[in-house]
Amino acid sequence: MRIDIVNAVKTFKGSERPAINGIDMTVGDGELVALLGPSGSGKTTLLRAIAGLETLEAGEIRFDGVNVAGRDTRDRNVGFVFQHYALFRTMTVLDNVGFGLSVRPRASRPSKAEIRARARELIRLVQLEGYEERFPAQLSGGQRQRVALARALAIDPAVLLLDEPFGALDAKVRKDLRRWLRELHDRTGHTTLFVTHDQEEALELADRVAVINAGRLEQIAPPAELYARPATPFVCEFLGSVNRLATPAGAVYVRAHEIELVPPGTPEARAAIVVAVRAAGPRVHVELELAEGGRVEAELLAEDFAATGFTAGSAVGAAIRRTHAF
Amino acid sequence: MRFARIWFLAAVLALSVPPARAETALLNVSYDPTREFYKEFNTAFAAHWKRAGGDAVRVTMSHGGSGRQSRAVIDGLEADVVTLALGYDIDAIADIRKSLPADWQTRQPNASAPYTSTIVFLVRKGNPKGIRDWGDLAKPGIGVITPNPKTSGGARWNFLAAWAWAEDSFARDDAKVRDYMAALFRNVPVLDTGARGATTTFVRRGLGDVLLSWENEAYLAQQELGRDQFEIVVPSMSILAQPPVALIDANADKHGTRKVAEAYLDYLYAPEGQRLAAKHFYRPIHPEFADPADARRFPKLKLVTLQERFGDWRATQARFFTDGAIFDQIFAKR
Amino acid sequence: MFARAASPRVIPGFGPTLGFTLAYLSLVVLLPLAMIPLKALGLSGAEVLAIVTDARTLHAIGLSFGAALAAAAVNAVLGTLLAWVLVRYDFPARRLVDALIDLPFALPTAVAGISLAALYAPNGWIGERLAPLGLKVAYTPLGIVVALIFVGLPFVVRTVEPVLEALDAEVEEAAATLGASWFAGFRRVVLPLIGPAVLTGFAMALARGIGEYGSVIFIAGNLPMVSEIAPLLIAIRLEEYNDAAAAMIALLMLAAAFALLLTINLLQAWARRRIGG
Amino acid sequence: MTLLAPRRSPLVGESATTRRVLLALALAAIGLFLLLPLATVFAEALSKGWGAYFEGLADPDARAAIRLTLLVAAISVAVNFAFGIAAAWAVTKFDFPGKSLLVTFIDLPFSVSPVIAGLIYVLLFGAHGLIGPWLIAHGVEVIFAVPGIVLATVFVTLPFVARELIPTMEMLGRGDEEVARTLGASGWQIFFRVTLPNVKWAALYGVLLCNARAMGEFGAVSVVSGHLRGQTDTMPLHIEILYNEYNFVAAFAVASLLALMALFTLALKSALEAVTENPGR
Repeated sequence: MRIDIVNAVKTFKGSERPAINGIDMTVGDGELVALLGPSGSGKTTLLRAIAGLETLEAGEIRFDGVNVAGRDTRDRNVGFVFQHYALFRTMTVLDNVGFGLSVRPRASRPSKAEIRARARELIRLVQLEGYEERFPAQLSGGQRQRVALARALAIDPAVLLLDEPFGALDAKVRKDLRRWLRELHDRTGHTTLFVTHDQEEALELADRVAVINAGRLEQIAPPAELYARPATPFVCEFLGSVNRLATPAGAVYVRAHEIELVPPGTPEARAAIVVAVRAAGPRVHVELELAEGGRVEAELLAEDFAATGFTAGSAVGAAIRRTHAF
Repeated sequence: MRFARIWFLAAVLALSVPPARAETALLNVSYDPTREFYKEFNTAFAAHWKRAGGDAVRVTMSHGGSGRQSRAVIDGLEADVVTLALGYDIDAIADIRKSLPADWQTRQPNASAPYTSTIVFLVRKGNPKGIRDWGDLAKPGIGVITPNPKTSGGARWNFLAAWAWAEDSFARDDAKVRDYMAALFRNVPVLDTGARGATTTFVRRGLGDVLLSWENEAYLAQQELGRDQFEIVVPSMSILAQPPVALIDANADKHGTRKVAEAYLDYLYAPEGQRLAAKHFYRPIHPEFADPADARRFPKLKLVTLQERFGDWRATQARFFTDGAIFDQIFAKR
Repeated sequence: MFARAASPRVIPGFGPTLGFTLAYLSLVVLLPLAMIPLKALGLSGAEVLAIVTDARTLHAIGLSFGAALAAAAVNAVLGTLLAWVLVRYDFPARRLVDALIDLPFALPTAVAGISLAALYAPNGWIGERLAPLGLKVAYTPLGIVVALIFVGLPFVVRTVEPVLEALDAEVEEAAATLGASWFAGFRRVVLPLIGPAVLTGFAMALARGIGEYGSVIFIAGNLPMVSEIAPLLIAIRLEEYNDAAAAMIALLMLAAAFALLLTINLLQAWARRRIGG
Repeated sequence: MTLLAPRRSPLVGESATTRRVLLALALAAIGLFLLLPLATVFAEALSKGWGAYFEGLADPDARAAIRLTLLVAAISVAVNFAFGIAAAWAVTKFDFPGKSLLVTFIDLPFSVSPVIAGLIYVLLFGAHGLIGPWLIAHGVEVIFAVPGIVLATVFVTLPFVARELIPTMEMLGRGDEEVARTLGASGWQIFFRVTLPNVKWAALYGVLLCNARAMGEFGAVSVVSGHLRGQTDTMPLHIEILYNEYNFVAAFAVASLLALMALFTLALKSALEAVTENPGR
């Protein structure tokens, strides 16, 4: 199913600034799109508006071209996974997953046995066999997350909406689940929108990433394009570590790994002194004091840095391979 | 709200069940110390009514402080007859509710009082404080228990008896009478709301040295709660307390019980009613019908009547007991 | 669907539940309570003035408030102690004691009053032990306070218990690592956190105490200007067929109760904002 | 110190002596203010032995009072339960202006003097009340009959269920209901399948307290009852009657029955809490 968001605006009572302020975007059928932005940027509000949990004050949300403004959450057929999962604590895993089917109107409600079978199937899909009779309190964070996902999938939603799906998990589990979610998406093909503030997560997982800031859409593009051709300074600064250089023509942006360290005096390179070197696993961050004034940070592989022979205090040349100007 | 509607229906159904009324039911709204007497009298009357060819009659009782009971009848408690502690409480029903004629008191003999009583003292065994008469009650160090004249009919009789004695003793010197009353109430540590409460305080809680009490109540307390612990002291004079009875016409007519209700009241004056009254320590107006042994129990003493000393109840109430009247003044001076 | 767009209601049932709540509340509480001001309206200004400046009325209201205040204060301390002991310690019969706390909610007030009077009367089990000390409880204002302590005891315990239960142990430990003694830790760290709950319980006990009748009249003595409480005065005015005066006194008490409750609710809202209850 | 083991990590620096002193103080207070009055009730009830005790309970008027009390409590609990659920739902699941005021009105019966609670119904339904004359003319008995007693009891016990549910549902938030909605559940399905299981203990606790108070209410009911023996006397009123008849044993026997019901209720509540404290319930 395709989702069109047309000039969406929403202001919360008591707040002067709109939480979302004229967002236009389209999510294609079967696409996996990330809503990326800092906290408070309005991305969760947008997600909730799509689910009908918030009502827009202006603009439209269309499912396959049909405006859903008057349509109740209940009738939108969205699978929503909440940030803290909101599992029903009084129900077993099996009952949680089967809930959506069991509350269907009698006419379209599958039989009890069918509901159980479908729930078991989904539990298998999220790799939680053997946990059917557990209660949410007896599960780990990652397991709860997967139950929430299975529960959302059980109603065979037209669109899957995930709010910070990995936000409450530790780094290792996050990575595993991320990969698993991508595989799951490729297998089931649901139109999926997820909210995250983690750029790495967005870039790695999504077909396209929508960067949201202060209620506005900064840019929506495939990860590679977003990275290569950021449309706004915000997008550029939000993705990866970026240096801002003042030039006579205005500010330009340089990514840390697009600064190369060369012997001093190399043509086209700027003179600089190494101020500090910080190792971060396989990479090092090198802080440079430019002769023309200002500091920049370069990032390179530890072995490449070792090969240059520079240390703190060395005079070097900083060759800037690429700049972004707006 | 299907669910709420079901609850609501259930509530309405439960509420609409009318209180059970037997074939012939009478409601007698009375005051506190008549419980034992009417319990026995009602049985006797039911038998009498049946013998006379009437239906089975069941008399329901409601007891409480006389003022509260009067108030309840005014507010809609559908008494067929009232048997209260003093005329004022029935006057109020006639005046405010207008459910019986203002001259109700003339409808039955003896100002509608089939039995009378008086006010006596109940003291602890051996009368350790040597309390003999009203004058002793005002002495320092004596604890006097009486209920609140504002809420208790008996307490109003107590007050008037003391007042009458003081008038006689102090040659009707109003200031001295008031001083005496103030001294008496200085000795009162507790004002219970009803006669029964006061008796309990004196007998069970061990408070005070003397209880001012209905004569019948004093005998009953002695009988029920320990003859060996309490003595009755009869003062030199007291007041003739006349607890009246009346038919509440409007209610009796509405229930169609006028005939049986009138018979009920008449039976109070009949030999059997008089005998039972005496048995329960009420002074029958026809002592000849009382069991001689019962009649002998009533000591002779000088009794003044409300009528001769204070006039009618409406005037007495206004003079002594309404808000800001003599009782309040005395209590403020205490 | 203007209303819908203006205020989104994702969860269904707003109209029916609020409608039922308001209708029920109006029918059972507000309409009957409106009789009080309605009746008091029948009084002229001078009559109102006479009632509210009458020494006896003022004394009765003062006594009801004063005794309720004293009892609520005792309950604030006692209730906090009980809540602390029940939440923090394990001892035999803890559950039983915990269950007993609600007894005053359940025992008819008249029974409580009679029992307390029997215990604290000069010839009662406690009264005869206090008498040699020259301490009279039953039939004095002190007796009223005792009855109100009984009636109000559950409030503070039941408001403080859940807060203590939810209290983060790390906060206390942090205080200890900073060198605080037990008492300092309690006073400076725990007390501020349970403070709003204690205050709520205190105010509820106070509100309940001001109006209490059944348990008090058996132990109070009921002497005008000494131990006569405001509800008794209302009852007396009613028996004098002076409904307007009764309603006027009732109105004063109602206003006080309403003000107290509103304060509690605002206090709770404030506490929620401040410490995220 | 197995006897006085702290249930959770003790306040650091809290010595065993401190604990013992605090516990002793607490138990003394319980004994003085709760246990002794309770013991008095039972001591008086049994002062003439078991025979007299059961005689007091077997009296037809006593049984009528017990029946009436149970009926009144059942109705009060049922309607106030429905009200409590609706009020808690409205207050916790939605935002609307005047919510604080509404909650205050719900609390109001807590702090209205029982005398006033009775008085308002007399002023409303009495023969000289606002609608009393009309009702009486149409043969509807409210005051001095069972409906009046029910109304006064409903008034007094109105806040209990709502008061238990509101904080619990406030704490649980709206997330579960929102999820259920996205999964397609109707309002009733959300309530019965999601909300009610979450708050069932709180609701039950509220019901138990409501019931206990409904059975024990004295002041308000006393004003509207009319004290018709065997007809409009509830257990607390019957206790007063027996007490005033110097029938102390029977009075306290009925009182002990109420106390027993209360204790049973409270024990039940306590057991419920034990269940809820277990993980993975």
